[in-house]
Amino acid sequence: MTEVETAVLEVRHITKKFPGVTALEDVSLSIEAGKVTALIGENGAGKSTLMKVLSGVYQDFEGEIHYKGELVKFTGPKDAQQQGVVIIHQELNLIPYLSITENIFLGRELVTQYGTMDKSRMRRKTQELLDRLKLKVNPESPVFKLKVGQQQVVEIAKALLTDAELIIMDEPTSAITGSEVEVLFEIIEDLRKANKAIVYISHKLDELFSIADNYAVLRDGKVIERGKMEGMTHDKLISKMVGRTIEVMRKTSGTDKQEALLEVRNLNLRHKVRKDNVLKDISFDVKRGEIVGLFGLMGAGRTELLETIFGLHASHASGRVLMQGEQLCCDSPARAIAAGLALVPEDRKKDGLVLGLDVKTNISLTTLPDLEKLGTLNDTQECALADKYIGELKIKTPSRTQQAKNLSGGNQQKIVLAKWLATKPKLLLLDEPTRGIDINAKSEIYKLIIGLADQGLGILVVSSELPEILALSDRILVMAEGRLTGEFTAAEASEDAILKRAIVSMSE
Amino acid sequence: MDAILNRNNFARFQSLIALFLLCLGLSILSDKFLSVSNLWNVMRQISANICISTGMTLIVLTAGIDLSVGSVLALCGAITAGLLKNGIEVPANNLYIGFTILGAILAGVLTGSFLGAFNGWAITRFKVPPFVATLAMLTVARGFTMLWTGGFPISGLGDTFLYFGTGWLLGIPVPVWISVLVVGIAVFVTNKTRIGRYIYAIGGNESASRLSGINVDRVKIIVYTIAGGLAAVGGIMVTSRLDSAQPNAGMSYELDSIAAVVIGGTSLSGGRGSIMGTVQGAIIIGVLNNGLVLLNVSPFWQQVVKGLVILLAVIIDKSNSKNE
Amino acid sequence: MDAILNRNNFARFQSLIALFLLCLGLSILSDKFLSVSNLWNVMRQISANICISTGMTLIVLTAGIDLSVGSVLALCGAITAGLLKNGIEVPANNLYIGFTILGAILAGVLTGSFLGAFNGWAITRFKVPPFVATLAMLTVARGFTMLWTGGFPISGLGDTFLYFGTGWLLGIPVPVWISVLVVGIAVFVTNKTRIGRYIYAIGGNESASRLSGINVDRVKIIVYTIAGGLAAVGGIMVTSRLDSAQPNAGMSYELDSIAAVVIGGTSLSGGRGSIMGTVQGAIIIGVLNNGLVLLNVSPFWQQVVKGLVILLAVIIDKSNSKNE
Amino acid sequence: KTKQSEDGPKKIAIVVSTLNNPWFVFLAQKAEAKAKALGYESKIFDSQNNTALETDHFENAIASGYNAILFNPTDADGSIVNVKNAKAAGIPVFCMDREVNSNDAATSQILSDSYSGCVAIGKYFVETLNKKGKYVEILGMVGDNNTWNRSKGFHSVVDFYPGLKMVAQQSADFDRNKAMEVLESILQAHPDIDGVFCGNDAMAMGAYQALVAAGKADKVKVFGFDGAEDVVKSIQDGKIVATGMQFPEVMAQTAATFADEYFKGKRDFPQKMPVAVEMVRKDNVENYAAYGEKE
Ligand SMILES: Nc1ncnc2c1ncn2[C@@H]1O[C@H](COP(=O)(O)OP(=O)(O)OP(=O)(O)O)[C@@H](O)[C@H]1O
Ligand SMILES: Nc1ncnc2c1ncn2[C@@H]1O[C@H](COP(=O)(O)OP(=O)(O)OP(=O)(O)O)[C@@H](O)[C@H]1O
Ligand SMILES: [Mg+2]
Ligand SMILES: [Mg+2]
Repeated sequence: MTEVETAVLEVRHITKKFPGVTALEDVSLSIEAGKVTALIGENGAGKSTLMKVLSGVYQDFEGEIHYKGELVKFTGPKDAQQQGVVIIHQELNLIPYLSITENIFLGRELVTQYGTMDKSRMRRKTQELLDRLKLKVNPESPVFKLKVGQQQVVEIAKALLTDAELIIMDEPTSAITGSEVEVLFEIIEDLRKANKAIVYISHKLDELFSIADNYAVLRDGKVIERGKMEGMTHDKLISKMVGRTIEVMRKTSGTDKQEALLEVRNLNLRHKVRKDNVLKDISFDVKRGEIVGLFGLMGAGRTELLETIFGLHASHASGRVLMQGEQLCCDSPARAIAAGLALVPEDRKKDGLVLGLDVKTNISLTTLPDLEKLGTLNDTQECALADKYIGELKIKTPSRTQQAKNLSGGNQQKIVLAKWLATKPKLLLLDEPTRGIDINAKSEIYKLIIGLADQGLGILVVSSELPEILALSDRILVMAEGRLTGEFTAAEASEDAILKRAIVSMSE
Repeated sequence: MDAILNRNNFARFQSLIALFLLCLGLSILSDKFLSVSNLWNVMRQISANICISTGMTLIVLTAGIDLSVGSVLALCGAITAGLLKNGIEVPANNLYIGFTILGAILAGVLTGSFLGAFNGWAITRFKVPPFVATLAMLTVARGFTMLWTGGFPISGLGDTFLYFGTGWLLGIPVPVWISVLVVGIAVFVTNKTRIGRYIYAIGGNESASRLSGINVDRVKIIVYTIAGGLAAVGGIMVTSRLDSAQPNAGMSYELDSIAAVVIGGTSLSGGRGSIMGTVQGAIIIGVLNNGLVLLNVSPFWQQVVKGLVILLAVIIDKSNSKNE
Repeated sequence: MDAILNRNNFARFQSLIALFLLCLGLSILSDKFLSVSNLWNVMRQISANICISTGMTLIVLTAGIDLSVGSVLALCGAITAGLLKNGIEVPANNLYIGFTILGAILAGVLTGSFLGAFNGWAITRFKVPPFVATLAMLTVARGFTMLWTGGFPISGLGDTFLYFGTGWLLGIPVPVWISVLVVGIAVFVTNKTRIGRYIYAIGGNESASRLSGINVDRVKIIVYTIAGGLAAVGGIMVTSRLDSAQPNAGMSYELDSIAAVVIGGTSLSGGRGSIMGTVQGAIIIGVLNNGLVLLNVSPFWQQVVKGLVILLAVIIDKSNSKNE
Repeated sequence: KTKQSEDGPKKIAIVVSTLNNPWFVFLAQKAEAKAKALGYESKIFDSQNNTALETDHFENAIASGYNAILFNPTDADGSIVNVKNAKAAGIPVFCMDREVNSNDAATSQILSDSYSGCVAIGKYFVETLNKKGKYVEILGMVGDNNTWNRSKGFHSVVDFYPGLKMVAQQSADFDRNKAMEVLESILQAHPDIDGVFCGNDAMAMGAYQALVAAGKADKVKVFGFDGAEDVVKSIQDGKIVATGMQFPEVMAQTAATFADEYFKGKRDFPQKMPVAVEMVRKDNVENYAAYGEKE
C-alpha cells in the first residue's frame, strides 16, 4: 500500500441544477488513491447526481474537476471511462435482451484482426469475471432472465472489466446479500491494494465501517463534513447525515397474537420453463397483528412466494392459500387486492411505478374506485390522499405533480409503499421494502410497519438485511432453495442461527 | 375547468404556436383563409378525422396502434348505407327487414365497435402485437366492404340522412357538433374518470398497472372497442356527406389519423399525450390541406410542402417544449 | 455458422412452423404450388420486399420506424431511370451529362441513402419521432417523384438494365441473388460487428446505451441511411423488372415491409428480432399472395383470407414461443 | 413450354388495374361473366394500381396454367414486359380499355380512347360555357397516365379559348370525398367559377355535392368522365352537364369473345380495335344506363 496521500480526483465548487431543484450546491471534495471514500447522505441529498457529474454523464454543471492534477472536462461517460473513471450506477443500466457477455462488453467490444467481434474471447473474459464474482450463471443468458441481484453483480463485473483508476459504486449492494457482499468486499480490498481510488455509496452503514477509509457527508446538495472513518461511530455518522440522532426502532411487543390471518398450505410452484418446483411444499401462517420476517439468500424463492400468494402465478401453482379462514381464489392481483392483500414489489422501476406519471397519480392508482363519485374522480380527495402520504412518509419531492422518474431512488420506493398503504390492506406483503432507503426514512418506515401491525394488520416482510429482519419481526421464517428451512421467534433468533438455516440445504 | 388545464393538456399549448404560425402565414398569403365560411369548411372537413383520431389517441395512450380505422370506417359506412337503402332481405324465407335511419346508424356503430372489440380480443387473448392484429383487420374489413357492396358505391340515401353530414344546427355544421361532442366526452373520460387514468397507467407501465390490480386486458378491449365505434361514426359522417358509401372510402386514413395523434404530442410508446393535442394535430393537417388548395399550389409541390410543414410543426413544438 | 444459430435467429425456428403449415396446405390444395418455376416466381416477387424489409428490420431494432420506404423506392427508381434515359441536360450551358447503367444505379442508391440520412438527421438532431419524420418524407419523396417524372412513367431503359430485374445467373434469378447478398451482409453485420450489437443495444435501452459510450445518434443515422439505400435498391429492382419507373410505385409498401418485420418476430419496441425472421415474414406474405391466386380465391375474399392467415400465423408463432 | 391444363375447360385470367373503382369492377365482372358464359373457367386479378403487383399476377397466372389473359393494364409502358412474357409463354393477351405501347405484344387491343373522348367533352364544355368564364379542373391520381390522357384531351380544345380561364387545377385521386373537400376549399378562393371538369365521375359527384353545400349547384356546370350510374342519373335530373360514356361491357365481351375465337384457331385479330367514347348529355341521356347503352 502506498503511503503517499495523493488526490486522484478533486472536485471544486460544483453546482448542478435541475428544473426546480438544486441538486448540488458548491460541492468540493477530494478522492484519494488507495482509499475507499464513503459518500453518505439521505435520499435525495445529491449523491448520485455528484457521481454522475464525476463520471461524465452530466456535462452541464458549474465548477471544476481536477483529475490526476489536471483540469478535465469529460465529454461523456465513454471519455471518462477511457481516462480511467468508471461508475456502477444506482439504477441498473443493462440492455435486457442482450446476454451478460454482450452487456459487459457493450461499447468496448473486442475485435478480431478482421474487424469482427471476437465472441469467444469476450465470453472467456466474462466467465473469468463471473467466476471472480462467484456468480454462477451462463454468460450467454440474456440479462432479463436474471434476478435483480444477479443483474447488480453483472453491473459490478462491467465496472471491473476496465483497468480503472477511480471506481464509483453507487449502492452496489442494494440488491445483493451475504456472500455476494463478501465477494465484493474482497474485490474492493484487492483494488485498494492496487492503489485504486474507490467511492462507495451505501445506506447500509455497517458496510461502511468495514471497508471505508474516509467519509464525506452530503445534506441537501452540500458537503456537511469530510473526514477519516477511524474513530467514527454509528450515531455520530447518523447525526451528521440527518442533523440529529436517530433511535432505530425495534419491535418490542411480544407475540401474543393468535388469530390466523393468512394460512398457506402445501404451496408448490412450478418453474415456468424448467418444470421443476421453485417453491416446494410451503406451509405457514401469518397472524393478525404479526410481523413475519422472511429471510433467505438470493434466489431462495422469496419473491416467488410473495408473488404466488398475490395471485401472479395462478396457472403454475398448487396448494391452498387461506385468508381469514376463507380460501383465496387469487388468480389476479385485482382479486388479491379485493381480499385485502397488498404487495410492494422488489423491482420498483419495472413493477412498482409508472415512471412517466406524477407522484399523486402513482399514489392513487390502487385506490381509484374509492375516489370516484358519480363516475368522476374527486380531485380534492386525491390530492389530500397524496399529500397525506407525502407527509407521512416524508417523500422528498418539489410537488405532488412531479414525475416519478425525477425523484431519487429512495423517494421512489416511498411512493410504492404509499400506494399500497393507501389500499388499507389487511395483509401487507413487503419485498425488500427498504431497498435503497436512507437510515432516517428506514426508521420511519419501521415505525410505520410496526404501527400498522399494532392496528391489526398482518405483515410478511422479505428482506436480505438480517438487522432489518431482526429489528422488525415477531417471527422469522427462513427459506433456502424453495423450501422453508427454519422458523424462529424473535427471542430465539440470532444472526448465526438464521444464516445457518439459510444455507442449510446447499450443503446437503 | 381544472381538468382542461391539467398537465396532459397544458403541455400542448406549445403546439398551438405551430398552428398559430401556420394560420398567420396562410392568412397573409390568402385573404380568403380567415373568412368565416372557410373556417367552417375546414372544421367540417376535419370532423371525421377528429372522431377517428380521438379513438386512436386512446389506443396510442395504451401503447397500442390501430391500422384498421380506414377500412372499418368504409365497412360501417357501407353497412349503414346498405341497410338504409335495401334493408335485409332473405328471399328464402320471404323475409324483409327495413331499417330506420337510427336503426341503420346503430347497426353501423355496433359493427364498428364489434370489429374494434375483435382487435382488442386478438391483442389481449393471443398477445398478438397491435400492429399485426389491426393490419389483419385492415385487410379483412376492406374485403368485407367489397363483398358487401360488390365493389360499387351505395348512393341515394335520402335527405334526412344527409343531415348528419351536411346539416347545420344553431349556426354550426352538424358534423362539427358531433366531433365536439366526441372530443368533449373523451376529454372528460381521460381526465376525470378511472378508466381514463388506467389508460395512461397502462401505457406508462403495463406490468406495474397489472400489479396495481388494474384489469389491463379489459381496459384494452374497451379502448379498441371505442375506437372501432368512433371509426364507424366517422364512416357514417363521410357517407352522409357524400350521400354515398364508397367501397374505397378511408384508404390510408390510418396514417392521417396517427399523424394527428403524433403531431399532437402523444407518444407512440404510450402513457403521454392528450385528446386536445390530437385535436390540434388534426386541425394543423386540415388547415394545411385547405391552405395548399386555396393557394392553388400544384399537386406535385403540394406533397413536398405538406411534408415539410408537418416536419417543421413538430420541430417547433419540440424545441418549445424543451425549455418547459 | 454459430452466428446463424444464435439466440436472435434461433427463436425464429418457431415461425417456420407457420410457414411450413402454410406451404403444406397450399401444396395439397394446388398441384402448381410446389413447381420449381412457381417457387422461383415467389422468390423473385419478394426480393424487393426483402431488400426493403432488411433495412426496416435494422430501423425497427433501434425502436424506430420508416414509413417513407415506398416513396423513396419510387423516387430512386425514377431517378435511375431518368438519368439512364435522358441524362442531365442543362440547356443554358449547353451541358449534357450521360449516365452509364452503373452510374445511374449509383445515383439512385446515393439518393436513397441521402434521403435516409435526412430522416436520421431529423430524428436525432431535432428529436422528431421517427413516425413523423418519415411520414413527412413519405409525402415529400412522393412529391419529388411526381416533379421529376411529371407524373408519367419513364420507360424503355434498354435490355442490359433489365438484367437486374429479370436476368438469371447460374440458374437463379438475379433479383434473388441481390436479395440474398443483402440479407447475407445484414445477417453478418447484425451478428458479427459492433454496429450490429449497438443496434440491438439502442433498441433495448437507449439511455443505458448512451451511458455505455455508444454514439447513439450516429448509429441511428447510419441505420436510416442504410435503409434508404436498400429502399433504393428495391426501387431499381422494380424499375428494371418493369422496364419502367412508375411514379406510383411503392404505394403502401411501408405496411408490407413492416408486416414482414413484425410477422418475423421483431418487436416494434426495439431490441429484439432478427433479419432471418424478417425474411421468413416476407416469405409468408409472398407465399400467401401467390397461393391465394393459385387457389382461385376471388379478389374480395382474398383480402379477408389474407388478413386472417396473417393473424393466424402470428398466433401460431406466439403460442409456440411461449413454451420456449 | 406452355403449361396447358390437359383436362377440364380452358382457363382465362382477367387482370385489371384496380378494383377500387367501380368502373373497373364492372369491366372485370362483365369479362368474367362472358368468359364463363362461353364455357371457360375464369378468375379476376386485382393489380391495385401497382405495376409490380401486376407483374406478379402475370407470373402467377403463367405458372398456374392459364390459357389466355384479358388485360386491363396499369401502365402503357410498364405493362409491356408483362404482355411480352405472356406472349413468350404462348399465352394470348387481349387488352381492354387501356393500351400497352407495343404493336406486337398483345394479340389484340380493344381500346376506349380517353383522349378523344375528352376532346369531345372539351368541345361541349366550351359550348356550354359560351367560350368564357372561370373553371376548375379536378385531376385524378397524378401518377396515373389516364389522368393525363383525359386532362390533355380536354385542354387540347379548351386552351384555344382565351376567355376560359382555369383558376385552379387540383388532384383528388379519383375519390369522391377528396373531390368534395378540394372543391369546397377552392370555392372559398373562387366563389365565382362557372364550370368544373373532373377526371372521373366519382369526383364529379363529389364536386357536385360541394356545390350543393355552397348553394351554387345551379350556377356551376359539372362535367365528368366514365358513365357511372350516379352521374347518368344526375344528368337526367339536370344536375351534371355531361360525361364521357365508355363501354366497359362491350370491351369486356369483345375481349372474351376474341379469346374464345383464339382457342378455336383464329389468329388474325385487329391489332387495335377502338371502342368510341360517347358523350352523354341531357338530350341523349335516355339512351344510356350505367356504363353503357340502355338495353
Ligand atoms: N433528472 C432529474 N430531473 C429533475 N430532478 C432530478 C433529476 N435527477 C435527480 N433529481 C433531483 O436531484 C436531487 C438529488 O438526487 P440524487 O439522485 O442525486 O439523490 P441521492 O442522494 O442519490 O438519493 P438516493 O439515496 O435516494 O439515491 C433530488 O431532489 C432529485 O429529485
Ligand atoms: N424469470 C425467471 N427465469 C428464470 N429463472 C427464474 C425466473 N424467476 C425466478 N427464477 C428462479 O427462481 C428461483 C427463485 O427466485 P426468487 O427471485 O424468488 O428468489 P428470492 O429469494 O426472492 O431472491 P432475490 O433476493 O433475488 O429476490 C431462483 O432460482 C431464480 O433463478
Ligand atoms: Mg442515488
Ligand atoms: Mg426477491
